[in-house]
Amino acid sequence: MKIEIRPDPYDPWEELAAYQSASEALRPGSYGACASFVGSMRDVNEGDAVRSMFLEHYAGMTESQLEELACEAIAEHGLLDVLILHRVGEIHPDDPIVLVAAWSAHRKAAFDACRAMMEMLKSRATFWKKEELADGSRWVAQNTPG
Amino acid sequence: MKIEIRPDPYDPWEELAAYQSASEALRPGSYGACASFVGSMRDVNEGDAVRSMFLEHYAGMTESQLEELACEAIAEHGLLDVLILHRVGEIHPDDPIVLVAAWSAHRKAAFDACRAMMEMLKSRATFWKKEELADGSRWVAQNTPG
Amino acid sequence: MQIQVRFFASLREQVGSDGRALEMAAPLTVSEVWNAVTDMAPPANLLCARNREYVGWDETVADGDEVAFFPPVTGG
Amino acid sequence: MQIQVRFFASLREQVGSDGRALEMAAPLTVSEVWNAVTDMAPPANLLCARNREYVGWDETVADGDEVAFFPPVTGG
Repeated sequence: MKIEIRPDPYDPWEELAAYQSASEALRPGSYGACASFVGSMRDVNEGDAVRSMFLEHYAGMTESQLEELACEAIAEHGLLDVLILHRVGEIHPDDPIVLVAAWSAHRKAAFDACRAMMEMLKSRATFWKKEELADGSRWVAQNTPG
Repeated sequence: MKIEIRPDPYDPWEELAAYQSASEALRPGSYGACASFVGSMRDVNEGDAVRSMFLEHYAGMTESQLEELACEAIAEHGLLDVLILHRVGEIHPDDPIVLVAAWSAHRKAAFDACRAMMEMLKSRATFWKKEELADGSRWVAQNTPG
Repeated sequence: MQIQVRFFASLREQVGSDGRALEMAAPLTVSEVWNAVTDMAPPANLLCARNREYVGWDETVADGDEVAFFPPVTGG
Repeated sequence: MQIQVRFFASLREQVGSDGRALEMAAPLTVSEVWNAVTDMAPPANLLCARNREYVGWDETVADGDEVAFFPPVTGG
């Protein structure tokens, strides 16, 4: 299991490939399913062009929450492994923000767990987005329903 | 949209990265969500060690089915783009078999569509697996439920 | 009139052939095609496609069609 | 006894501070802590954590605790 808050841009597919081949929990041939989700920054929100975004978090609390939800998912769905990365700081359109991946023997557990982790992350984890528009900035009031 | 049957091994994460950056349907900043699934070969099935597998398909029919289910998913979930790759021929443990990815503005559509496409593929698409065991070979009788 | 009959996967091995051409004097149903090309009772869960689309056993087959028989699919 | 109070995101900007230490003569509830550190009515949907775990407004705060107030989360 790997959980990281990232202050710098990352490539989600490179991270997935590197983690999968390095993880001791993922012996080759043991997993038959990997479900993953990448959330990236759109250049428009609520009809307004967004130039950039600042992603704030509660250092210490956020990491614990992500670890807790990953452990919950592993226990509930019988996963072999989990990877969660989340950007913070200044973010630009097209930048990957969140990566959640779940590995399991069969597909049902991976699909269920990947989505459940994303919904827990969106509803609980202490991140906040502030958008920079052409005419000023605004805090995002709430997430799009899942 | 890209649908391909692959006779040779492929790296799903490289394929995802390359397709996402090349697709004209995926203007940077337009998509906020990519849900993907990779199914790979396990070295055990129904309690028996599996050395390798041969994946047969119905050339012509299978490709049409994958295109049809991708088009259905795009229309039903309002996706921006879809990528489906599927291996055929001789396959070894840990080899990626299937990659299904769905891009959309928000996460719900991508999650729903990725899973729906996998279930349609597993239940409809004309592929058949023959496993090579230590003491002979056998056809897989049916898929694990999703 | 002539159609092409194909067998896939475990069924191909059971039948011992990947298919053959079949001459028909008149249109046949899929079920009649099966009986014309094999001596086997159709296995449980046998699937059928006409011209690369799934069809049921009562479907009619016409000149030039391709009819395929195969077991449950196991891809993905 | 002393606790640390913190504000995040839009709330930090509304309060005009990222937090401060608060001296307490006796244990307070989260709600009493809020009233002790701001003049504002609590915004709708305001969330609270004590020692980095979500808690309700009636929860008691003890010496050395960290109490954080923040708006609905918008990560992912």
